[in-house]
Amino acid sequence: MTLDTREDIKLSNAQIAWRAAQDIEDDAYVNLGIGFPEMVARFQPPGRQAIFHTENGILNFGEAPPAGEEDWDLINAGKKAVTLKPGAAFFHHADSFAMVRGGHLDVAILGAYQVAQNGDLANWRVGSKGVPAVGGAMDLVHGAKQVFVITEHVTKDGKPKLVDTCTFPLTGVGCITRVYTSHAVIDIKGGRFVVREKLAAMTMDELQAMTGAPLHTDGPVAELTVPTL
Amino acid sequence: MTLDTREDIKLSNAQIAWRAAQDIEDDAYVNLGIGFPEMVARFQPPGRQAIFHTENGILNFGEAPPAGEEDWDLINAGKKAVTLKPGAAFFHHADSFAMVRGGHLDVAILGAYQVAQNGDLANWRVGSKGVPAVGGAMDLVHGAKQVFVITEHVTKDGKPKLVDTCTFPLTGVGCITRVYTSHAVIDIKGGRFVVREKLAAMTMDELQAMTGAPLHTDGPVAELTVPTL
Amino acid sequence: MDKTVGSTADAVSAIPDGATVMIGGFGGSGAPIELIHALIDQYQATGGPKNLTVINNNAGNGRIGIAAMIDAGMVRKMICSFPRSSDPRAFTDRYLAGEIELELVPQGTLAERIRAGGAGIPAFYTPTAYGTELAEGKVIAEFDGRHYVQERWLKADFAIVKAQLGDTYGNLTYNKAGRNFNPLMCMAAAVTIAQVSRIVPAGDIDPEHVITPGIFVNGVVEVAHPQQEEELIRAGVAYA
Amino acid sequence: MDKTVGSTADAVSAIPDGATVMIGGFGGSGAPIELIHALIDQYQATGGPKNLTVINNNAGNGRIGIAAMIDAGMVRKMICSFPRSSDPRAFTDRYLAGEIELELVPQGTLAERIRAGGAGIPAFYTPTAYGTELAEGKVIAEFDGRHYVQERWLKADFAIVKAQLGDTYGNLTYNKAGRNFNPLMCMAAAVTIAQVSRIVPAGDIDPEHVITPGIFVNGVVEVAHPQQEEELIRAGVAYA
Repeated sequence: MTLDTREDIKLSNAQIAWRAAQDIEDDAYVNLGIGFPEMVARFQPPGRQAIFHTENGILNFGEAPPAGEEDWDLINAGKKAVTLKPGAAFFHHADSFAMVRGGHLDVAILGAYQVAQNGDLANWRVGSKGVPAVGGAMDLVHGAKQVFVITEHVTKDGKPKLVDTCTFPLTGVGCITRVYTSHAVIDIKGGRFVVREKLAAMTMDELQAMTGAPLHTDGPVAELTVPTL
Repeated sequence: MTLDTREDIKLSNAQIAWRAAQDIEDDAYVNLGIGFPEMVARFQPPGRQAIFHTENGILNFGEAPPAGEEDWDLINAGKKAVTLKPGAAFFHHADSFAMVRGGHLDVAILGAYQVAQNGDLANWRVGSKGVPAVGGAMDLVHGAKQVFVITEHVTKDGKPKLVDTCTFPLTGVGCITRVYTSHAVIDIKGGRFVVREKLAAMTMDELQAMTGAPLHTDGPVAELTVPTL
Repeated sequence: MDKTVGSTADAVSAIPDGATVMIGGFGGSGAPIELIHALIDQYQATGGPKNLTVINNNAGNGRIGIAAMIDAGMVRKMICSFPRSSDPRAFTDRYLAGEIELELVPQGTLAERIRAGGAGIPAFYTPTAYGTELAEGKVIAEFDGRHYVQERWLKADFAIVKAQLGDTYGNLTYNKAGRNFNPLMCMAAAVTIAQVSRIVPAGDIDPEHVITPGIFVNGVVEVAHPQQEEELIRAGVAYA
Repeated sequence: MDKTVGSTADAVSAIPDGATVMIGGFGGSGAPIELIHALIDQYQATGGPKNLTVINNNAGNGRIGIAAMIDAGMVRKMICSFPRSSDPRAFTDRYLAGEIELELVPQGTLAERIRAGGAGIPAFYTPTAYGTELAEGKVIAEFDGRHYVQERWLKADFAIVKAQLGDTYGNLTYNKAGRNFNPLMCMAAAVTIAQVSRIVPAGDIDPEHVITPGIFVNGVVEVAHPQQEEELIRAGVAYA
C-alpha cells in the first residue's frame, strides 16, 4: 500500500530533532541513539542543560573536537570523537548498561523503521538478509523513564512507519511512549496512538491517511510549530 | 558421645595456623576468615608473599597499625584497622564478591564448627537460638580454588568436629578440600577423609577415635611437624 | 545542575514512614553517621519516619548510628548479613523480644542483590547458600551440573551514603575501604543522598577517578569533619 | 610478584587452537591492536592459533586488528553486538560465505554476561530482547508482572585488553572511554593479558584509582606508543 502523503509540508530532520529537544527537561540524563537522534543535542533550549550518556562509558560528553584534535579513546557509541564537559565521568560497559537497564536515564531517543500502536519498536533489522547488528538498541528501549522515537512519518517509498503491528523484527515490546515525526507528535497510551500535535497545514484525515493504525485524540490537538532551521 | 582424645599433644592455634600457611604458595590470592584464620597471615614462609583479600574491598592489606594511628575507614572484614602494602587496590562490595564467587581467589581459609567427610561445612550457627549472623562465610566457601578449614580436632567438650554428616546448620555443601586440625592434616577427596599428616606421637587408631567418620589413607601418612611458637 | 543540599536535616526530610532505606557502610567504615543522626532528629521532632526497613551489612553498634535508630523505635525490619558488633544490644534486645524483623542475607548475595536492583536485573543465580537454610523456599536451578539459588534484586526508596568528595553534579569518590556498599546503594535507590567531606565544583574530580557517577546521586550535603562510628563507640557516646 | 611480560609475542604465545578469546575495545577505543597483531604474527609463523572464538563488541574494521585476524582465517566464530564498521568487509564476506559463525548479543547483555562470567553468576534475567528474535529459544520468566529473558554467563580462556598504566601486580588504569569492555573481560577470562602504555612499580598507582585490581590480570606487557585503530583505518593500513 502506498499512501497519499503530505511530503510537501514535512519537517526536516533538524526540525524533528528540534521539536524533540524541547521536551527534554533541564538536568535530564539523556541517551541519543546513533545517527539521526544525535542531532537532538544541537537543539537544547537556552537555559536548559541535559547530561548526555553514551553506551561506551561516558556521562556528560560534548561536541566533536576540531578536526585533527580527536582523541580516539574519547568517542561516543557511534564511534565519533567527542569532548568532555566539566563534571564528566568514565565507567565500564556493565556500569553503563546498569544506567540504561536500571532506569536511571530520563530519556532515550531512538530512530525507527516501524512503531506500533502498542509501543512495539522495530529499528534494528529490515529482513533476514545481510549481516545483523543490534548494538545497544534492545537495551536502550528498556529502562529509560521515557523512550522517544524521532522519525519521518512515512518511509521514502510512502509506506507508513506508524503501524498497527510491526512487520520488521522487533527491537522491543511496548517500549515507546512518544513519537516525534515529520508531521506530528504522537503519544502511545493504552495501546493507541494519541495525537498531541500536528502541522497546522494538514487535516487529521490527511494525517490518518499517512498512518498505519487508527489515530486518537484525548483533549485538543496542538499546532506543531518549529523554527526555520 | 565423648571421645578419648589426645589433648595432651595437640598443636596450639598458632601452630595450626603455621602449618596451613606452609601450603600457601608465593603470589597466591588469599582470603582469611575473621578470627582464628586471620592468624595464618603471621606465618607466611620466608620468600613467599601472599596477597590478602578482605570482603569489604581491599586487596593487599597488611598488619594492624600502631595503636592510635588507626584509620577507621581502613579496616578488614573483622572490622580491625589494617594498613596497605604497595600495589593495593580498593573496590566496592560487588566487585569484592565477584573475586570470591568468580573463582579468582587461590585459597580461602575458614574456621569450622563441623566439617563432614563429603566436604560440607557448618561454621555459622550452632542452633536456632539467639541472633543469626552469616557475613561472608556462605560466599567464601564457593569460588576460591581451594577452601581450607583450620580447627581444633575436637570441640572443647571432646566431641568430634570432623563428622559423618553435619548436624549444625550448613554454611556450604561439598565445599571444603582440606582440613588442618590440632592433630592432623586431612584432605577431603571423593566423599572421604584422607589423612595426609598426623602428629608422630599418636597412632592412626587414636586419630580415628577422635574423628566422627572413617579416616582413609591414600599413600603414606607424613609426620605433622611444626615449630615451637 | 546543582545537587547541593544545605543541611543534613534537609537531606533526609523527604524520607517517609514505611520507607525502605539503604544505609551505606561496613561497620563504621563509610557509615553516614551524620545523615543517620539527622534522621533520628527528625523522628524525635516529628514522630517520623518510622516503620522503616533498613538495609545495611550490619545492624548497628553501641548507642549511635543505626543502633540509635533501632533504640529510638524507627526500624521495623533489618535486611543485613551480620547483625553482630562489639555492642549489638540495640538490635539483639528488640530481635529477641520479637519487636524487629530480620532478613538475613549472605554478604556477597546482599551486595549482588543491591547491584542487581541498580542494574535492572530482577533475578540472578548464585552458588552461595545452596543447600543451607538461607536458601529454603528459593528457586534452585542447575547449570552445567552445579546447583544455584535464585536471588531477587533489592531496591530502596532512599539510600543514604557517605563519600569523600562530591561535586555539584553528584559525582562521588570514597575514602579507602569506606567504599564498600556505598556505590551499590547509590545505584539501587530511587533517591540517593550522599554526605561528603567536601563539595567541589563540577570538573574538579578527574572523570577517571569518579567512583559513583552523578546519575546515581540526587543530593549531596557537606559534612566537613564526619565522625567515625568506631571512635564514638570507644568514647561510649549515645545518640538519643 | 611480577606480572611483567617481556614482549607482545610472549604475552600471547600460550593461546591455543580452539580457544575462546575476549578482546577488549569498543571499535578502536581501548582495542589492544599490538596484542592482536602479535597473535596474527604467531599464526603466520606457526599456523596457530586458529579456530578461535572471539568475543568483542564489534567484528573488526578495515584490514587491521580483529578484521586482520578474520582475513588470516584464524576466527571460527564471533560473539558480538555490532558486526558493522566503516569497513566491515573482512567479517561480512566470510559471514555471507558461511565461513564464520555469528552469535549476536545485545550490547548491554554482552557486557552483563561477561561480568556474570567474572562474578560467578551462571545466569541472570534481563528485560533486554524480550519478545524479539534474539530471545528465541531462551528461558523466559515473569517477575512482578514483567517478562524477562534468562541469559547465561560468558567466560573465556584468554582475554587480551588494552590499559593505560599497569603495575607489576597487574593493577590497571584505562584511558578515557577506552575502558569499555576491558575491565569486564579481565574478570571473565582464565588468563588475562594487558598491554599498557607504561609499566610502573607496585605502589605507583593510587589504590583509589585502580580500575582493574591485579587479581584479574595475569600478564602485563608494555607497548609505549600504542596504535589507534581509527588512525590506521584512515591511513589505509593492512596488517598481513
